[in-house]
Amino acid sequence: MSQTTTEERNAIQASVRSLMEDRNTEADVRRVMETAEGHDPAVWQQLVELGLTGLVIAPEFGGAGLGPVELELVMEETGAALLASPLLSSSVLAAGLLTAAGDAAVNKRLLSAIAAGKTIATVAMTGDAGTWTADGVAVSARADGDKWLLDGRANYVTHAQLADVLLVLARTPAGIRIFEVAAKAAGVTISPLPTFDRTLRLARIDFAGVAAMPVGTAGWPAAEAALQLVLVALAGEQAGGARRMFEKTVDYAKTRIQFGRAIGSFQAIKHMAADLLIEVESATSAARAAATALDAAGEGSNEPADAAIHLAAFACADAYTTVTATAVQMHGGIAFTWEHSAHLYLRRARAQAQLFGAPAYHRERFLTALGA
Amino acid sequence: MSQTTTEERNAIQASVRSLMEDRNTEADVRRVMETAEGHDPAVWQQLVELGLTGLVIAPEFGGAGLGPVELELVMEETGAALLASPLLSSSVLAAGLLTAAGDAAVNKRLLSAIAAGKTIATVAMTGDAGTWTADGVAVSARADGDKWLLDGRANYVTHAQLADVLLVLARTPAGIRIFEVAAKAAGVTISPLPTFDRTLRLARIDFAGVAAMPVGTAGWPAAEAALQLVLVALAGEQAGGARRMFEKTVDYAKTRIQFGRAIGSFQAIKHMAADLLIEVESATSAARAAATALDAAGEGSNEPADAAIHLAAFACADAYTTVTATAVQMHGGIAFTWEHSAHLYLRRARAQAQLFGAPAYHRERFLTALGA
Amino acid sequence: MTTEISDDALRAEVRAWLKANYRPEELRGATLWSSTPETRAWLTKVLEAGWATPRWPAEWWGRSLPEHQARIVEREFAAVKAPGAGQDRGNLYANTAMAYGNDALKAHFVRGILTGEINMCLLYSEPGAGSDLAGIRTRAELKGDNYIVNGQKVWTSGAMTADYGMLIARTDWDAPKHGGISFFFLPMKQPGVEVRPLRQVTDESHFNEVFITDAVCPVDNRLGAEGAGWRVLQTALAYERSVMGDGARGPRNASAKVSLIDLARDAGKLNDPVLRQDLARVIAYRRLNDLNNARAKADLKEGTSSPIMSLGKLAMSRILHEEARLRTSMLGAASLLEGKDFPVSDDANFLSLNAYFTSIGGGTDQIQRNIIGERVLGLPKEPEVDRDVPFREVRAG
Amino acid sequence: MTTEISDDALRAEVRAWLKANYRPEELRGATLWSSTPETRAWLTKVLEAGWATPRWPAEWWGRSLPEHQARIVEREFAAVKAPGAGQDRGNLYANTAMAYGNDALKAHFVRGILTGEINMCLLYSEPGAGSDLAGIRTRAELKGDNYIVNGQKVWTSGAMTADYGMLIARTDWDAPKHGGISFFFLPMKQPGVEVRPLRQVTDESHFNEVFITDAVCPVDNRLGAEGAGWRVLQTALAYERSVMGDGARGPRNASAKVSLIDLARDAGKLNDPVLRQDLARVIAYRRLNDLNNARAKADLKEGTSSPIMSLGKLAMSRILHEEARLRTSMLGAASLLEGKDFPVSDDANFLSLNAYFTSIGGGTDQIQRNIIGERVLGLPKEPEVDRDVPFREVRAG
Repeated sequence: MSQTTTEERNAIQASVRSLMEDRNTEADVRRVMETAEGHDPAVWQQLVELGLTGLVIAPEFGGAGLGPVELELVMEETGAALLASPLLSSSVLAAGLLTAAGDAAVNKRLLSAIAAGKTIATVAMTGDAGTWTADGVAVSARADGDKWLLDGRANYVTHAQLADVLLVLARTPAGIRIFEVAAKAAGVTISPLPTFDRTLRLARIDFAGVAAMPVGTAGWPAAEAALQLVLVALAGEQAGGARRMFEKTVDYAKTRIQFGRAIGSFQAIKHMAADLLIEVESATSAARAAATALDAAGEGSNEPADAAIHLAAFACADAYTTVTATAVQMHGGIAFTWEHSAHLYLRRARAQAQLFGAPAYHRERFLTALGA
Repeated sequence: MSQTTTEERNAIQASVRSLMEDRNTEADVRRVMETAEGHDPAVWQQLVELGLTGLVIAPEFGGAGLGPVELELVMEETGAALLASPLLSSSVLAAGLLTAAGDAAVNKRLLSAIAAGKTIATVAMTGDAGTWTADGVAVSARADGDKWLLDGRANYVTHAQLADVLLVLARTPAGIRIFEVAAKAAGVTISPLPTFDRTLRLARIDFAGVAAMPVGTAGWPAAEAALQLVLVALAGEQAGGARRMFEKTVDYAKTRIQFGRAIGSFQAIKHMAADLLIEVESATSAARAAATALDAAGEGSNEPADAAIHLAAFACADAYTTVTATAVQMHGGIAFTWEHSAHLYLRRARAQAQLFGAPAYHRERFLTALGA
Repeated sequence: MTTEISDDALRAEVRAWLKANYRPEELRGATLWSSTPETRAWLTKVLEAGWATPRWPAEWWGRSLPEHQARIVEREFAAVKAPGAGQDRGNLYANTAMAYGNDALKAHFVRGILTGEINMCLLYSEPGAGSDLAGIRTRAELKGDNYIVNGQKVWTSGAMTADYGMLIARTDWDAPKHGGISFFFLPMKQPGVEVRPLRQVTDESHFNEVFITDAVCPVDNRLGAEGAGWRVLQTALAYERSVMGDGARGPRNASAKVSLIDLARDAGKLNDPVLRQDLARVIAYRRLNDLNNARAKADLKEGTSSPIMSLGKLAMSRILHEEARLRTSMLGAASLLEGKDFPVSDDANFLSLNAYFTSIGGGTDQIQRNIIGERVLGLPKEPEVDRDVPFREVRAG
Repeated sequence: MTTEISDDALRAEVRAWLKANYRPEELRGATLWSSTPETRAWLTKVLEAGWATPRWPAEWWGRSLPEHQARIVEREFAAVKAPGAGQDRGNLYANTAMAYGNDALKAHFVRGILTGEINMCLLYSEPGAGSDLAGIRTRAELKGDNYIVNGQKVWTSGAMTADYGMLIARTDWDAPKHGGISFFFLPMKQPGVEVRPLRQVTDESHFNEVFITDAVCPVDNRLGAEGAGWRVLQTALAYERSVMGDGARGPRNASAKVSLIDLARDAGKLNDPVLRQDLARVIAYRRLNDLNNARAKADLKEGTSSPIMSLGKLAMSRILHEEARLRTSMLGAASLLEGKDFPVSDDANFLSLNAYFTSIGGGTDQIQRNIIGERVLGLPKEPEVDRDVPFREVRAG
């Protein structure tokens, strides 16, 4: 169970919110999203100083040793502020995978560097199928003496173009295993992909006989554990983003006058807002419940966290998409311009609804977790 | 192609509407639906006199020799007025099956009697599966010398408890064939079923070594032809019912005052009405297009009617269900009473959305018809 | 006059008292709307022991307990399913009488209400005043010491057995709509009050219409000042919301207790991928609402006010309609049937209609969205054409 | 001055004329918003032959043909894809000028508009007047023989190349909102008119903002009386609706021409039963709308008025949003990408944003539902708080 008090959690969340308000305004987001790096190294440094890059990394590796409950709250704030950053890729997904794989030597080196923000890592999981399932792994590893060589393709790899280290899921004759590869290793071709959500960075990675180092012995189960953590974080981002866009829309409905009265006084707008509030509150509840469930499962609870996590995954994705799509409609023409923030949220909602599995996939997993 | 002029079709439709207004008011419907027979023999006689019992039966058998286009228009009126009657079972489904089977001797005897309204026939097609597909047929026929004997069960048979003659789809070693059985034949047990839509009559029929007479040699293909005809008729019923309930709702919204103004002046109600108008018009267009397509196919058009018919089947079913369900909400408390007509339409919409295949089934068939 | 007692001692006392006095088998046969001699005897015993109104002072049969101790009493009763405790929080009628009745009214009614001697019902809605409750047209005219009441009420539960009805009626037709309403305890057992059962869309009768013709109501039975009835009503409605669930009944048959997943399995559809997507979506609606409610409760505990509570009724409306739709779609042709021989179909059909109890009753979904938009989100109200107009000039229909 | 001619003779004459004169290869390069010397030469030829305005009399370059014969001319031009015929029905600007311009304005503008010498644009919407077009605050003040115009317009196509803009501006701030508006042909090529491209949500620029500062508009360029501009506008909007499609652009890439079924097949999802249900539903939306339109046309032919025409824009909005959603769902992770290397994804994403062009532009879906409810179904209007108030007292924001 989370060891922090409500007050401590509120303080963490407040410090992130304050950083976002200072250093990650909408103007900052628009500036950063047009850069090749797609993130602001100065803000990255601030994240390091706040301890966010090591939030869920164990103290022995220089992290804060906190868990999914605190992580989810942090992500609500980064999501609300549209933070463009490799935080999710490196400090959640990669850190989660390494923690689950439990290779002490690797962790001592890599997790420490990730926690310190000195190394950016990401995970290459799926191939062209884009499914984030064991089936989707399209890199293979073959033993060559005491070395391992990787061949094949990983696709939709988040922030690979920024990464120093790639953690690659690859098929071996004995099943899927995890490998560490330097991003600059010979035989690695990283092709940045143009993304509809310009706050996101994706790349395709082709491996041609790349020498790689195995990480621990846990394979796909460690990936599943990392996915659980990243889905909780993503749900927090989605819940936070949905809430922020919703608040902006309600504010607009209070101040925009047409026909001599605020448009929020018209039932058409008012009723859409009421329905969206259910979506926003449900997303927040689902994301937090998933975090709590994962936290409890980590402490040996008998309740598996799967149902809560996959529920949050599709409920938050659908809520974020619905809220942002409806918000554009509620704004009218102004939101059809590039200068308005609505489309930034809508683009992000659409992207986050596909990352790490689409809603239909999570609905299936949710049912399976319920025994159906 | 239909040989009638627009004026003639309007006249047919007007005569049915006038009969409904005179003899099938809501009070009549409520009275008739509580009777065991579930229809009014006096109104049946009127249908006979108008030529409706033989509408799509060839003139050589005493029918009017008209086609799906005229049939659909007639059914719009019976649907609007919630007519409880074996018309669909006997004069559309059974007549359609006999016409498709093309057994001259049987048709001379049976189609003439159906056209004259002296015999009520129905078709036993599906078993407990309730699918109205070849797979669903659960009666089997075995040859016993020069006789055929039927065993098994038919379910969801419309108006079987009223029928004089049962046309039964049954499996033989050579495939599905059609058999004629007198409703009172030895070994036939007809169990009336309690229906949620009280204007409908359904029964289960158990066959225990029932002597039966084969009808023609066409088996399931004739059933498909009869289903095409009955789906067009049903689409007309649904479109007509949806339109009538919609009109009642709009009228109510104009006259019901709350907060000092007609409720139809509130956007909540007005916008629901606008959306429902699309449903109503789409249902009418779909039903009529299906009728036209079936008519053209009957005249040897190369365009198969399948896509148009299955489109109408699911579009009209969904429109009728949506319109009636929303109409209850738009009325508020008054429609939560038994005395209000809304639930009669809602019950009928729900029933007709299941008869002869549910919307999901028709969506599949629609795609298949489009080559997908 | 507060008697200090420790939580543990109180708990022990209640437990011992229940053990000594509570015989559940004696209380069978009572309903929500009418009592039996045995229940009346029990409720009297609870009252006299101080458990019916533990927060109230001794003169009102109470013990002046603080809130958290009153909850202890309620929890002990709830643990053995014994009725009658904590009515100072849960009894709508007694609380309304205490809050707004004059001394004569309180003396006359409160004890009887608490002990089940007096059965009550609600006379609020009218055929012409549903969503717009302030548009009521039942008329009460003061003639000497009595009001003479004429009008029609609808959607009244328990009117058949009620001795008195909490009535809103118009006493001033020149005041704007909210300002001309008064609140009464109308005697139901009199010739001018005729109760007729209302047949619901589900073919059941849980409600009545009440026709009121020159019925007599003593002036002492008015709660609050003449013309101040709207405020009394708001208090009464708030009590009602704070203690009642949404009131929608579950299915009529045993399939009520079967989960949607098991229903899908029974229908042979659990491997149908189309159905599975729908199933997950619908199960999620209810789970998300449960999570919202749990979060709202936790928020309240920490002293943060929660807007989530206001969403429950609207969310429940969607849950009930969607669950009914899913049940229907699982059943396919079987949903054509009803009646006790087809309990799963019967439930699906019943639920599909009964969902309107929640989406219409107690404020339609549309009214709920207005309330959420205005009270929770702070969106401005619509222009109200009838708000400041003398009521006799307001359009009706 | 009607010259009688048989339908067949007319058809033959048009066909022969086109054969003798039409060289499509000469007309490449022109756009909807600006003409080339070749297109101007062609349009002049069409005008002088009487085909541009076949319904109008000879003094306006026409032949006084009855409607059905004018349609014959249009159909013959359409058959060979030749532009310029039947502008007496289809040219918004020329028709508006003819209907409301004074003789000077007509003489000055109509021929140039018909021949492409004069390019036009629309100056209607403002940042503060979107759904509520009558709420415009661009100001036109008469000083001598000119109006001096100040304000800002938005969502203007073709403003970069336009010579004149059809402008609505407020000339009377004491009249109620609809009564103080006048209608002008504003000269665009002057220092007081600044055009800035507007970057759309799709990252394209098909529209402009127009900033108007002390721009000069001759009094002769006013159409209709001062303060009667709302009526002129209604006529202009009716012309626009009668001839224009919904204007939403298709996808940017070749996948535009691929059917949804083929896209599903390409995505390897055509056997996915969940996707198939969705696919059938979405294909149906478009088919049903086509069937509705066909029925509406047939109704019109038989002289029955059809309410269905009014539904098209709202229906199209759902079609476009749903098709975009379905494309996205077929693509899965591939929908994360955009750009010309990923044309199918690019289209799905583009369409998902561009669908708002239809659901917001030219009256939001919400405004459309009001119009359908009020004009087609006859439901009463809402109370309009600003209708009869002097405009200077109307709230803005």
